Amino acid sequence: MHQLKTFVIGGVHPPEKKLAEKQPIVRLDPPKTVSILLSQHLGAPAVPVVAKGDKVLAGQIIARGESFISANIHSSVSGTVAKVDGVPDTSGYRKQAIIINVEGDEWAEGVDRDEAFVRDCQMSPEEIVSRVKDCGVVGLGGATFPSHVKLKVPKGKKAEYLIINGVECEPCLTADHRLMLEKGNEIMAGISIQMKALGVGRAIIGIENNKPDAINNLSEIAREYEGIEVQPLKVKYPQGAEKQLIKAVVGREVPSGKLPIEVGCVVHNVGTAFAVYEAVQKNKPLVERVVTVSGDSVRKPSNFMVRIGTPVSELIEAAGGLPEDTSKVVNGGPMMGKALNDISVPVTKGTSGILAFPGSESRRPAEQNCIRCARCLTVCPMGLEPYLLSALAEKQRFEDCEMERIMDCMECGSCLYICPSGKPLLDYIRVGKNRVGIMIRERSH
Amino acid sequence: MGQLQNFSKGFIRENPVLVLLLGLCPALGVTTSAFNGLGMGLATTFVLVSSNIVVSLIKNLIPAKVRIPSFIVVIASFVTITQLVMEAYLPALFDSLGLFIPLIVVNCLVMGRAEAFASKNDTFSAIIDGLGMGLGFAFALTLLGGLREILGAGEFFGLSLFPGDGMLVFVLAPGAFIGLGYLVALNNIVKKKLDKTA
Amino acid sequence: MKVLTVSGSPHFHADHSVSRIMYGVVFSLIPAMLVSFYFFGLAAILVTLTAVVSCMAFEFLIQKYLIRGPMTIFDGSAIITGVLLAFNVPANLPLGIVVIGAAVAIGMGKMTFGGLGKNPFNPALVGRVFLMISFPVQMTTYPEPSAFSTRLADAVTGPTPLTFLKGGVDQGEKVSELMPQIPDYANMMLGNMGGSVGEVSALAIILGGLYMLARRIISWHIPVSYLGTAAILSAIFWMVNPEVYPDPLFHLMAGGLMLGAIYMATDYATSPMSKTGMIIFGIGCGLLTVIIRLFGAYPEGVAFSILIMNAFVPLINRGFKPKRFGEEIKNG
Amino acid sequence: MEYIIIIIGAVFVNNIVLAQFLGICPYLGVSAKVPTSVGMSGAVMFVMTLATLVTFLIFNYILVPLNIEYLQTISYILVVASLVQMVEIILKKVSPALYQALGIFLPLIVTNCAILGVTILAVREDYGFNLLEAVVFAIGNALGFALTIIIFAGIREHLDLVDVPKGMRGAPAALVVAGILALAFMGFANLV
Amino acid sequence: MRGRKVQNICHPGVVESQEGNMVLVRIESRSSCGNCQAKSYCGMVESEGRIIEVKSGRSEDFSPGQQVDIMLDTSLGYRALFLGYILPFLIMVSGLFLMHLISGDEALSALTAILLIVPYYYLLYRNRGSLRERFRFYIKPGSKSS
Amino acid sequence: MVLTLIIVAAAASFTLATVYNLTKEPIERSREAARQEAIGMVLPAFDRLVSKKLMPPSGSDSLEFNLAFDNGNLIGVAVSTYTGMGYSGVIRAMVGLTPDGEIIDVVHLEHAETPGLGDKIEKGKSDWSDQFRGFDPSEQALRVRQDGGDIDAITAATITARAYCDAIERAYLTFEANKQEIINKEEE
Amino acid sequence: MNELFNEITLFSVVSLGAIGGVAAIILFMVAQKFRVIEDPRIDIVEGLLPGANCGGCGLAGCRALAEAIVKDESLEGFNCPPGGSDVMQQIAEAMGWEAGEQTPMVAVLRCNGTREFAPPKVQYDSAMTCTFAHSLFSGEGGCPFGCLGCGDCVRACDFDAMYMDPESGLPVILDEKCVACGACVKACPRDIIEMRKKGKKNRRIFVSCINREKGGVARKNCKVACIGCGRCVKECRFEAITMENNLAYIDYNKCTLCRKCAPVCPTNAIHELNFPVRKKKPADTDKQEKNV
Ligand SMILES: Cc1cc2nc3c(=O)[nH]c(=O)nc-3n(C[C@H](O)[C@H](O)[C@H](O)COP(=O)(O)O)c2cc1C
Ligand SMILES: Cc1cc2nc3c(=O)[nH]c(=O)nc-3n(C[C@H](O)[C@H](O)[C@H](O)COP(=O)(O)O)c2cc1C
Ligand SMILES: Cc1cc2nc3c(=O)[nH]c(=O)nc-3n(C[C@H](O)[C@H](O)[C@H](O)COP(=O)(O)O)c2cc1C
Ligand SMILES: Cc1cc2nc3c(=O)[nH]c(=O)nc-3n(C[C@H](O)[C@H](O)[C@H](O)CO)c2cc1C
Ligand code: SF4
Ligand code: SF4
Ligand code: SF4
Ligand code: SF4
Ligand code: FES
Repeated sequence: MHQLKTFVIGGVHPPEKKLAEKQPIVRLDPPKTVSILLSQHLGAPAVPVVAKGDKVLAGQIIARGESFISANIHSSVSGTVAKVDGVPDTSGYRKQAIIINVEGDEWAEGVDRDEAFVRDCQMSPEEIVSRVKDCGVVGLGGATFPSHVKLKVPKGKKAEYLIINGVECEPCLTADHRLMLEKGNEIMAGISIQMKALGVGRAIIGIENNKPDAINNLSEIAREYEGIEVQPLKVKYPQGAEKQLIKAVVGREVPSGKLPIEVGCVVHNVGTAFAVYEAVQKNKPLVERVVTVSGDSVRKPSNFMVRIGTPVSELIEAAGGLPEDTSKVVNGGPMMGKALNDISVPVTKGTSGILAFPGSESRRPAEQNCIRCARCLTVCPMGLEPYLLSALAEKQRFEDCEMERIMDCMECGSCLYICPSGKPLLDYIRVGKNRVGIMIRERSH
Repeated sequence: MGQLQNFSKGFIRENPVLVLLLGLCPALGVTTSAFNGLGMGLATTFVLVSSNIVVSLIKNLIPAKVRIPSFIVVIASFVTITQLVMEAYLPALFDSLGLFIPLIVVNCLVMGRAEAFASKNDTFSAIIDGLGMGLGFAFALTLLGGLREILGAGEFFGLSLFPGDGMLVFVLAPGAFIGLGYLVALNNIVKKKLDKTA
Repeated sequence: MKVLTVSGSPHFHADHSVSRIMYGVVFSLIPAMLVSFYFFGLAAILVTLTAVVSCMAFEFLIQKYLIRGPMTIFDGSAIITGVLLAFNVPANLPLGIVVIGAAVAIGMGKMTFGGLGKNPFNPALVGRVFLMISFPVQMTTYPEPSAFSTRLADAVTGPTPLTFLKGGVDQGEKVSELMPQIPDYANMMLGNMGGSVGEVSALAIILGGLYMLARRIISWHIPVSYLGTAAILSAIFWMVNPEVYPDPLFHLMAGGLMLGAIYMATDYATSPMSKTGMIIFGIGCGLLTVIIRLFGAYPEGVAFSILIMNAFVPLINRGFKPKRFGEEIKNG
Repeated sequence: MEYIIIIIGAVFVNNIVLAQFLGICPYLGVSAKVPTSVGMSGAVMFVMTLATLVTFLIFNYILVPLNIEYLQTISYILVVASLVQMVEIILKKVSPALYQALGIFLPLIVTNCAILGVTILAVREDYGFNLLEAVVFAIGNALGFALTIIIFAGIREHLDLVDVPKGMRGAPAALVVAGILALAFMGFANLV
Repeated sequence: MRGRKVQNICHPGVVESQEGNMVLVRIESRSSCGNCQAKSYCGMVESEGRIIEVKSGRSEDFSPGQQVDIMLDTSLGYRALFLGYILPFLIMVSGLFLMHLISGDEALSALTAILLIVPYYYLLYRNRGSLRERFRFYIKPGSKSS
Repeated sequence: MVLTLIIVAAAASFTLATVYNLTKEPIERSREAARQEAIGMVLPAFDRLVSKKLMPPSGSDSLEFNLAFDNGNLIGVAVSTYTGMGYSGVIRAMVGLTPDGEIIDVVHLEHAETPGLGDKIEKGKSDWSDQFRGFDPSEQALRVRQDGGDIDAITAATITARAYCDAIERAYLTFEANKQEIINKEEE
Repeated sequence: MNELFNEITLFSVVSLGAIGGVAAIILFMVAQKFRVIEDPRIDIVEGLLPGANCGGCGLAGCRALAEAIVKDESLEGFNCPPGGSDVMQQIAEAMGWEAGEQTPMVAVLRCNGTREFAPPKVQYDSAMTCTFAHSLFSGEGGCPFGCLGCGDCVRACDFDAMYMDPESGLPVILDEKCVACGACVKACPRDIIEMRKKGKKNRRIFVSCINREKGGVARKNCKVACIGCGRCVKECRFEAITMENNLAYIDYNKCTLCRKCAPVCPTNAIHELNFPVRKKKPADTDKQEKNV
């Protein structure tokens, strides 16, 4: 049999647990209040342009991304601004947010809420980019990097491929999967818009082989588009990671510390493509997104279309609430997501899933000595030596960490997943990355 | 620091072998038996004391710049004297210590005491210092030699302790390293205990 | 809802654990163990039992009174050390010496450095080589194998094929004359030859090795490169002069080569981490084994070569890193 | 062939550190970094060869003819000590940059114990070495020294990372490692 | 931005003085027997360390007495090793064997071998300028850990 | 400065020379005593000793033959012999032979064999070497049993045993080869 | 006579004299080039220092401090925390200088978020290092300023002056062992530990909280948080207390240890250490005693 494409170095295969795979996306009503964080994207926080007491409409801009890497933020609901204040974010630290009391569901002018599919786009590449920017579109694949930045190819570089990330390699998550089934046309149109903005002739959609229906659906639609093709991929985590995906799809390796554009690629998530479609064709800012609510502790695993700023607890309620023995709630996938210490935190642009697990699944295995079994180094998709990095970081030997390329680690968690001794490898690697990052910054100024 | 302390510190707290890790080559090389260890220790003590005496006597006559080479010459002379006298009167010991007698000359301990202590102190203190350090050295060597002899040959100073051969490895090279390794560890513990009570 | 747990990602963990791996190794050792019990009888059982129990006991005592660390004796690694130590000594070795070996293996080879995974040298081999050099007489007196043997220490002793051949060749006798006097290859494969407790049956060891490969406890790199190098090098010598140097098949099956390549060179703690490193390590072991067997004072060189290569492991780990992503830009 | 046997003998069978117990101080003390130990090895190689050449001349052309072999120790130590220094001075004069780079690279230059030991051994009667053999002997010993300290630097880097129990940390662990290494090297017994 | 890929050797030192863009740093030769009274006299290595001249664009950031780390590319360290010790060693040994082959006289070949390093050092001397250019050091404020 | 060092060196060497001259005698004497003792151990009482060097049929160095006379009769020869076949280093031994070539006794002079194994050739360490007493190499084979000879090897130290036999055999063969000359000596 | 002094003597003297001469010239050159100008006083000073090489003085080890002291010819600005003023006094005597008066310092923990006062709401289950926990979340008790209890500070202390109290989940500093090296201060990712003046009879008063959130918010997570009410500021007659970002801070240079402020704190956030027990107990002193 023909071997399916995948990336070469490392990788693991955690249990897939795609419990919500068959659940269509359900649109949730706006909650009573929303807390919209000012920093939902990579880069500088946005600056509020509304104040307490202001009336806002859904889709109205409420904070502006002013620096180069930042993004606009729009109200996801209509109502009154209750206050601009710190609310705990996913890690429990207070971050500035705009809190809005919901009143009705009125939308700002200019937003086209018609569901009708509009395929062709007349805008020039520059117009596309500025529309994407105005609408506050950020990458929905997890990193929430402002999309307009990625749609502008830097001077002196040339993009050859737009790679669309439909891999959804994280266990449990099904948001992208459902989107590909239900919004295939819109995604395709979004892709061709992105291609136009980037000036590339080819786009490849990478989808793992465990989503045959999505592969079929998109392949079907792709026939109507020139230059867009679907590439089925072997199931392997972390195929969705940008560099691994590029390696899997076009066989190129992004050099250490470089961006994908170095090898002529730009990677966007399918959700981003959909968001770009909505922004460009419907003038609809990024105010809602698909969130999977799943995990062994969730009574009704579901996929919801929710307004940004909705408290996570509401999603969980909508999915049937949590049983008594739930002892971990994760924002994101089980491999990269963040464990919540409070379920009242709001959904952000980057929330792809909310997972809940019972006690038996949420504890880490007891820590023992590293037995040097080399499993971590075998599975590291970046070809690093996690056992070494972690030990160096624990010993605070950060210069050595840097030499061992700790900054190449993308925190995929494969190493910690596989380690038989339960070493908190990634925890220490993160400490190391943090410190090395500071060192590098200090050096460069 | 009293003279007594000067004298006794070499045994545990500042033992040249077990703590300062000086002169390890002879410590490992000749300690196949307690007797050899003691012999080497005493030979070194002799050199140490005599060179300490001479150094403290001539310290004012020697210009600073050729101090080190002069000390070397003094030490080397005493080493050679030891060599000659031993060959004449203790030929068996001379044979078993072999190369390590001339190597006393590079034992950092000897040079170190000459330079750091004898060249700054009066003759009497220098003698005490040399004796203390030298006997500490001899103590460690005898200890290690004894350990290796007992484990390796079942004997102590040639007296058979139990029938049979013992663990051969301890009379061979690996046994030297291993024995010294655990002795140093043990001494660390003893030292800590002493420090605590002090 | 109970108290939530907060931890860093990932939140899934693979189904591995140290003790599962270790007991997997112990399980894979069973065929070799049965063969040894069959040929060396009660004596083999006693030696194995003594080694395992004393290894665990020493680990317990040292953890408890010297290091004051957590209890680790049930993680299975001390059991492996015990079994492999027993497998590396003659079945009629006095049990007192077995206990000394266990003390050295665990005390010096492992716990000195802090226990599981920290030791630079293979503990069982440290124990074996220590005994080999301390008690050369006892360690080189091997009982003759005999089916369902129930004899204890006073079994008939005889040389192993390796000592026999080496002794003969040293006297200027020809390999072709000596060969008929040792067990044929089928018997060597099954384990019907003189030797240490667990090393005799190549077949049983290969069986265990295949099991470990299937369960992904070990990878093929070290055993294959080790055995391959040993075979190739001995074949070269054999082709140069078959009357002085025995053929490669003999080398593969005689002595502890199989046991060493599959169980002892693969010990995680003391072998390289990267695949290339493992291959280099295997090649080094193979070269040294053959050189020591053919030219050294000892008829058997497996233990020495693995220990020597153990010493190189940190350097190999330093020099042969895994291939890094994005290292060479291959665009196409 | 003769030379190869001398080298194999010196490197593996009678390793200078593991079997002859010379140069233990630098073995234990030289920094736990592999590059540094490589540097140390290079310096020892040069100085040991040079010292052997010079002392061989002194022994065979001064001490032996004059029947004053007993001055071996004292003359050797003077020669060795001043040679080591001279190399330094010359290097400093000749290329300060090189000298500085080496200063950073090597924490200490050469310990005399090993050098003196080898120069004395090289003229030992029962070896009966001629000049070339003596030099090869010195080189072999330098290689043996290099092998052990580089291996050991590697192990030391490993031990630094794994938290050896407190009592064994440092010298005790280093000595036990040397012991096991010496055990392993016994496998080379009688190789030549 | 990117991390250094080269490996560095680090050595602590103390700033001696600073003139123009040149910082003079004194480094200690830390001998093996760190706690020995003989300290640097042992092994007869000079004790007070050496002065290293470091060119630095930010030399004014360093003041005398300050603890700094001097760094050098490991590969440069190896090159220094080669030029300083290995190459003269090779010259010496090959000279020895060649001369012995030609003359067969021990004393003569030994003397030749020793004397052969004189022209080698002369060559080094002639090239000291370019060597100075090649061996560059970096300097940074000292850390406790190294 | 230079002068100081020269003076120091000269003073040192002067002292050393004196000590050397003082100890030269005792050293000689102790060496000689050791030799005499060894000879005494392998020969019966004698009143005159004549030394001569003879080349062995194989081997690089000559052997020292000490012909012992009692009342003018050759009563035995003590041969200082060596072998390079030892486990480590050269082994030297003193072999006492009767004028007929029978071994009176053997004592080791110098060896570097492993303590506990090869050092069993030393008389004090084991009685292994006693089996050479009265051994007649013309009738028995001076080889260890493993090699088809009549000497029991030392357990686990066959190499040393083999080497010791080699050394003794060297003495014996040299003696045989020069027997005539040695007997002649008697007549002188 | 001839026995003792013969041609051997002559040869010896001449040849060794020659070798010695050559060596002398070389070594003389060495001495010239690499003159040792090391001040012998450095050794003396180093000998007096405790030799812990802890870096508490801010320099790279004891030798470095000794060099710096000798170089400056004064003790001004130098401080050896482990040795304390005793050592400085000794050095001063040895050098014949005046010893600068040193204020003895000690580390204090400015958090009282024990399990009792700031009950854990979630459970932490990752690497036991505060640095990581700090980057992961606000803490088990929810206070984003409070102690995380993984003991980075304890591990940093070379003097066994700290231990983790399993009961409270907070580190405890042993005054008598702490040498004020500051290692713990550097280790704590939340800057909870402060170096304060040891105080007369070891007495200290400080606000044991660094939460800068608004009172209500802070109080929600921890019963003994400083809520920034400002009562202590008003109470203090020596202007030793300042209020910034909802957090009171007592300046130990101005504080006279009058003990007026502690009783007025509604949350008992102000700690008094090593004072005699108050006669008339204010509301809940039992909590304070726990902290001593
Ligand atoms: C370990 C890892 C796994 C990832 N997995 C996915 C994934 O399954 N799907 C996805 O769309 N993005 C995934 N990403 C994010 C991608 O690397 C990349 O940021 C994204 O596809 C870029 O598109 P965006 O900017 O539109 O989000 C992953 C990243 C990492 C580091
Ligand atoms: C500082 C920075 C600058 C970036 N610049 C660009 C860019 O110019 N063009 C681009 O296509 N992506 C750019 N990216 C986006 C990354 O390529 C990547 O898509 C993003 O970090 C999310 O990927 P991930 O989810 O795999 O982590 C940049 C990212 C960072 C952190
Ligand atoms: C450390 C060590 C030292 C040894 N020393 C000697 C020795 O001095 N003499 C010797 O004959 N064999 C010695 N042997 C044993 C030889 O290696 C070899 O095993 C033995 O001589 C073979 O003889 P066998 O036929 O009696 O077993 C030594 C072995 C070891 C491990
Ligand atoms: C594949 C494998 C092989 C092992 N081989 C050995 C061995 O040869 N000797 C031994 O003492 N322990 C062995 N162990 C057990 C354990 O790893 C060993 O005790 C460690 O060296 C202790 O740190 C082995 C374990 C595994 C998983
Ligand atoms: S996977 Fe775990 S046990 Fe294995 S080498 Fe990596 S850290 Fe060590
Ligand atoms: S988390 Fe980092 S180190 Fe671990 S496997 Fe992923 S990339 Fe490698
Ligand atoms: S408690 Fe802090 S300041 Fe005090 S000794 Fe320990 S680390 Fe240093
Ligand atoms: S005081 Fe700081 S370092 Fe210490 S345990 Fe608390 S948070 Fe951690
Ligand atoms: S190196 Fe041999 S005694 Fe120090």
